[in-house]
Amino acid sequence: MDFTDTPEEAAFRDEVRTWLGEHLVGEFAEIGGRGGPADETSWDARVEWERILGRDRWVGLSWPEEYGGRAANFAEQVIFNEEYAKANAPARVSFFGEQLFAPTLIAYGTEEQKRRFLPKIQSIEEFWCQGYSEPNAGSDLSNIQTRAVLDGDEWVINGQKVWTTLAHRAQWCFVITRTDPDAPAHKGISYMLVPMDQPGVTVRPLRQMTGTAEFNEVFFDDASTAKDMVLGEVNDGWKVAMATLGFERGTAFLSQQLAFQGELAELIEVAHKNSATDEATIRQRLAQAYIGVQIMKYNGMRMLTSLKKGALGPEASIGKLYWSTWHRDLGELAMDVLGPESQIVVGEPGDDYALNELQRTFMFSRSETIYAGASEIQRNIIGERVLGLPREPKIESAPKEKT
Amino acid sequence: MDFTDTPEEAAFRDEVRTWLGEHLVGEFAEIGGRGGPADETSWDARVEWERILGRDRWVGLSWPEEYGGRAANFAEQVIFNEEYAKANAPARVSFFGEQLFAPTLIAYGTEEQKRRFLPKIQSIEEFWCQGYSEPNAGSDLSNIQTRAVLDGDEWVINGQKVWTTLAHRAQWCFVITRTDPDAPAHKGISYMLVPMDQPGVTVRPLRQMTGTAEFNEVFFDDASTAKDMVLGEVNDGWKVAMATLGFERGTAFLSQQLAFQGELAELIEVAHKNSATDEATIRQRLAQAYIGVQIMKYNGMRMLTSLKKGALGPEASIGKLYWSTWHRDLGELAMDVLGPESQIVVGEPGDDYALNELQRTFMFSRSETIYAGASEIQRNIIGERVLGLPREPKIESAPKEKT
Amino acid sequence: MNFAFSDEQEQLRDAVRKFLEAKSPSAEVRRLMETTEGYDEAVWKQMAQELGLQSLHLPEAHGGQGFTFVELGIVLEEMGRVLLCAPYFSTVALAANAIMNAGSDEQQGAFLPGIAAGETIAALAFTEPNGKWDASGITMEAQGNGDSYTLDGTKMFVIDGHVANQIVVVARLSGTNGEDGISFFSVDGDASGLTRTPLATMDQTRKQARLDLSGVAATPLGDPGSGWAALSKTLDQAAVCLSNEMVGGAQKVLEMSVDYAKVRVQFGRPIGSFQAIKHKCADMLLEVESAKSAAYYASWAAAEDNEELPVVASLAKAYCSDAYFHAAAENIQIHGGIGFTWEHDAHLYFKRAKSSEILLGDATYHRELLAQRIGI
Amino acid sequence: MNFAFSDEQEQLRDAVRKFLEAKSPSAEVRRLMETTEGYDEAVWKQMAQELGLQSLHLPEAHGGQGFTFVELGIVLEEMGRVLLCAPYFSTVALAANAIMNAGSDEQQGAFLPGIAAGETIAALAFTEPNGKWDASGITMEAQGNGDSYTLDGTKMFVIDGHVANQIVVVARLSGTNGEDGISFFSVDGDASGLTRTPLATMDQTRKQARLDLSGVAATPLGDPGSGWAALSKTLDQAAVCLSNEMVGGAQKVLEMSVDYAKVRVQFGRPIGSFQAIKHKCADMLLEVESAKSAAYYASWAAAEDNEELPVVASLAKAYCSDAYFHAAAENIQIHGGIGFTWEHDAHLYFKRAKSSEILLGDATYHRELLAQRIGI
Repeated sequence: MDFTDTPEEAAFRDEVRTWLGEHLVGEFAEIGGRGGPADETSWDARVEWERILGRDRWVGLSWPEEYGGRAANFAEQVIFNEEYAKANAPARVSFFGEQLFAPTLIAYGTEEQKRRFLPKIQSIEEFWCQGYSEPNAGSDLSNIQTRAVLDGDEWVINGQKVWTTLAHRAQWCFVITRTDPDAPAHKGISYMLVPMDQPGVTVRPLRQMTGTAEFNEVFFDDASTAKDMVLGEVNDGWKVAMATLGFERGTAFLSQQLAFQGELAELIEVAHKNSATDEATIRQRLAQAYIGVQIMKYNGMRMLTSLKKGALGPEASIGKLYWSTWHRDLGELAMDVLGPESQIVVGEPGDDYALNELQRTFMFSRSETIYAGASEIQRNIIGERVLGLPREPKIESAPKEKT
Repeated sequence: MDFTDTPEEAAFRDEVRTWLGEHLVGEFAEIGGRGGPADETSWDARVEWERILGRDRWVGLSWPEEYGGRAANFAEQVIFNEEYAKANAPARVSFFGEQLFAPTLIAYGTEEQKRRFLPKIQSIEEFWCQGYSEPNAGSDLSNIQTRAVLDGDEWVINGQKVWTTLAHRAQWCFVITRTDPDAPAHKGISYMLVPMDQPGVTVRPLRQMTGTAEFNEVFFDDASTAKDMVLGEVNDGWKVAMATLGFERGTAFLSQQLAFQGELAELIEVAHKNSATDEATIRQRLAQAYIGVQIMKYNGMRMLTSLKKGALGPEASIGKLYWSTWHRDLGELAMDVLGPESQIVVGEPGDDYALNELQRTFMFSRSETIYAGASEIQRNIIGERVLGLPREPKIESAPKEKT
Repeated sequence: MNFAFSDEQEQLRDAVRKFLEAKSPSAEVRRLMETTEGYDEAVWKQMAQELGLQSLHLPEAHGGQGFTFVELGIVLEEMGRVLLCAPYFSTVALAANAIMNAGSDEQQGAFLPGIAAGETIAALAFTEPNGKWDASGITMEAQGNGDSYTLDGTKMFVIDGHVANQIVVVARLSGTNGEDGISFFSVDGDASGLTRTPLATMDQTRKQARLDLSGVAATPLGDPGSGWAALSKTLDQAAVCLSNEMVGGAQKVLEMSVDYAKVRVQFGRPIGSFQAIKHKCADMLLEVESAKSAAYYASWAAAEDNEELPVVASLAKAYCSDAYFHAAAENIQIHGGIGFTWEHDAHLYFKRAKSSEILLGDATYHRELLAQRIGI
Repeated sequence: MNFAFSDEQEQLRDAVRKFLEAKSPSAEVRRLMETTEGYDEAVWKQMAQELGLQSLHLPEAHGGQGFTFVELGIVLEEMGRVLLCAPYFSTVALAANAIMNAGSDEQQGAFLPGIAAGETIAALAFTEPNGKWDASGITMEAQGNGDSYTLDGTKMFVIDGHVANQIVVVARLSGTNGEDGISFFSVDGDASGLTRTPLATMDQTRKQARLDLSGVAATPLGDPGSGWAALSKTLDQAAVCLSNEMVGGAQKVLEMSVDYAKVRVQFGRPIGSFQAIKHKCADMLLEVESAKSAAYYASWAAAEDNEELPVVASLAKAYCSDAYFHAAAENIQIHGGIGFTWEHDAHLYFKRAKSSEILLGDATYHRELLAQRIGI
């Protein structure tokens, strides 16, 4: 048990810090570190910045060196994220490509696929989006109905996806499609790479309760992709899809923890300013939030250490359940700290609905306990796959109505 | 909407108050009002007192006049309970007979059965206990295995019951038995009246975490009862058993609410004395407890009003879930009000484990969210039978292991 | 003892529900919430002329119908159910009550008939930028004497303050503090020196404004300096009214959740057959029913104007705030993805629940107030 | 960065678990908890002589093994897992740390070897009938000077105070208050003027005593009057130790719940297949794992004796208190009827969880302390 840097780690930290000191200047230094994967503030400047990151191989940090990565271990990834956050560097734009798709590609892709896609992800030339959920496949993801049929050398795709973050920015989408409608739910699914810039693909923004449209609907109407654009085996895409979810649930919360620390620090400052810190009940809740965000870090470090030793599986669900609940509670606390002021939003009446950061947290965190596996699903996974509790018995005669 | 007495109600209240003023004197006035249905403190004096109550027809208040009752409506029952509580009159001893069994008997019994049993309940000559739960039939009550087989003019009963309150005091037990083992779970059950004073019945106290034995195990080894000692039809006892549970869930909390008010008032006094009321978080929780106990009253009054108009069904589950949760929270709050003092119990080390009233609430309330239908079962009932949500799908091939 | 609405009261509820279903469907709420005014003039008039809603609990001597807070509660519950966009709460539940509590009979005669007829929109301006709900939050000082005072300063978070013709302003006599010196004044909506700034609100269905007063002429309502009792009572009555309004919204989101849980199929089963969802709904029902019990009882206490009012007002406000917010939040969770889209109404209730929770002081504030009122 | 126990530490855990499974099964816990002394002399000696548990983190110069709070945390976690009845927490986690923090090297040399050898049972007497955990709770005044002081007054809730040979008493110099004047003294267990009254405790597995001192001769430990820093550090270290002990119990009740949920059949299914039970277990796991993270990290901070210690001590104590109590309470609920019987062990953990929650200040107390320590 040791939370100090080894000499190698200290050297790496120095390298990161030095690089950031040299490059995070001018307009890049002014963008600031806020914004999650779905945030489009200062998009163009952030893209420009991330291309510089990519050029110097800070994008794809953990990838094998043969694909342009640095083969960074978890400790190094943590160090990079820490220093990146401390430097208040711009929020990353390539989350879905670098953090979700690339690890899946490295694990399941052919050599050809890796050579085709990884460099463009690193150079921030191609953005990716995730085509998973459908109107009737939310928590029950295996119920997807989007069909792909092989027609000569091409897959022809028809169906609808929802909650597709940044689909309007993406050149590619990793889509799960049903390629064998007669097989059992999990058995006929393929993991397909589909270009977005084609007539058969329509992206429609989906406005949230925040007033902004972080997500999209994506319609596939005879869209197509080449025959070899399947990751893993045809009809065996479920496990590939689950691997991506593992990356989503597993690593995403690490950089999030740093962002959350920052959010809490800002809230404490607000509470000092408006004297909410005079109230014992607010003090209790601020302390509880601090405990929560620190434990998020400790949990993350324990998980990373265990990863070094072997594998991380469904335990990732603990992290997702934890951070989404914590962030939701923080949003509620923020409103109570602000009091009546919390109810006044940005701008004039008649303007577009615009929230300040704390209000945005209050609202947007409502989606966080739902997307990427709702809290109820995470509890099922923890119960069944971590604790080994029995699954619900199979249903022999399920009700068939759909809406 | 009117919470003041009508002239008739005011007259009834006067009558109750006058009677209590005249009779609640001497040793009876000294016993005090504490204790739930399972409490045996000052048992003999309480029995003596309740015989006087019975003599003057305050036991069986709601029964039809032809069976010695006063045919009191709900408002009158509430008034009686209020005045009884205000007078700090002794805790009642005949809960299971008067409150649970008698209403069921009146609803389902034959004229002969009513004439046989009601007078002895009113005169406090016969006590009753409830033979429902079994080791493998807790939440899943219909899984009972206690068998009753007709042998000539007698039922012969074999099996084991648990959580049988005051079984050692009772002359009779209303027992649910399986009389048709081949029928589906709910279809082969009979509601049987069994004398306790026979060689085939063994009562063994079941010690609780409180150190006291409020409940018992009851073993039936070739115990017997007469053929006509079945309430309702043979094999049709499930609905009779459910009716009793309805009475348990429905009316029990009314007198409880008054007791709870008293408990909270005492706790507030304790908190004043030890200055816990200086702490904002304790103040919040005391206020929340006050809100809770008042709403328990308002909910009860709304329920009673709707009963006047028609029937009360599964809504009773709301009351059970509410009061058991409230009381559990009160117990936890009481410990936090007392602080380190809460951890010191009555007497010397080496004595029997003995708790003061607040400690007893803290502990015993843990059983209250379990007995008479655990909170999880109450939520099922509310969800399915009040809100009309779909039941879990039928299991075609259930796991068969038992432990 | 009878804890039920009378047949006449149920008929009132039916009539109001029918009217609001016709006049305030979701599309209309969404249209009005995007406007700065935040209400429909024609509907406002119809409410007064066809249903007599604005005059319901006002005294018959001043153009009212002489009903009680129980009937007012029913109307507010129905309005909360459909998120009606209208200056009803501000005019009837805040300003009219303030006038009745603080004003002389003559003053009531001057102001109430306009409200009763639906001609006056009124607001109560008492909170300030400090955001406090108690006497200490009132720092605006009144200068003057007799019938002639002037007011300077800022009132904030004034519900419908931007559209009110008549504004009841709470200020204090200079040199006073705490509950001493609290005074009510009437100010015209278009008074000289009054700048009204509509605010962009998180809950777009309830509008707020900032009022900057600079030497504004103000007429005293009642006796300047001795207004605390009237203000305290007004706030208690408003808390009762708001509790009933919240109950309407809470019941509605419960219904939305249950309806959706019955038809939404995942894993081959309606999601309401899973205990995770079923038990959420059960807990919501328990809380919504309990909130109703508290709000209705509080209406009765307000109608009786008995000594229980301060306690049950805080009790109801605290409980209903928590219950509504919890139900509105669970409603989003139960709906999953569509629950947090702009198109679905779940967020409108969620935002109304939060704004109502904060309005007049949140649950923590009212629990502390309750503790004081029951002698803890 | 490495957040795992070393192989040697895991071996220590295995050895301690094996020992405790043999020496402290449920039947033995139940036997000892009914005694007034509350421990088994032979096992106490074996702990010292065979496993060296009492000497683990004491300095090598004074008979210790020079290990750290990380190893001590492992031992306490295992003890918490089986509810070991022994004066280990009082002797090692409270008194020995107090002596190391407050005493001179010479004084440490006088007292620690006896503890290390398992010959001394020691207690820390600092709380009084007022039940406070901070400096203001210490009202007992010490009279004297040099090496000769006398103590008068009452110490309360003293863990194992009735069986300790040596008692470290915290008092204050007369005329001081707050953090000034805090002083440590050593008092013999059989000192003249000392009356020790064992108390009947709700949690029978952890004994407490009342100590009445009347002109008791007391030897200063360290410099009288300047003991606050040492006391504060001792309490932080004890909070870390207790957090680890609580984690052991919390993990055990989680295992009990999960095991039972797998085999208990109701409605034709194991109850763990129902979401109501499954989700409870999932939440328990999340909290127990988080409690471990907090407790282990706190052990490391204590081992490093770094500036993080005060913050993480309060953090761990607050979180672990809540997590253990919640898990122990859910364990009863999941077990249903048998869960609240005396025969089942669930109540022993429930009571230990509550007594541990309150010991050294409850979660509310530590959250406030944490707020102060992080500058809120």
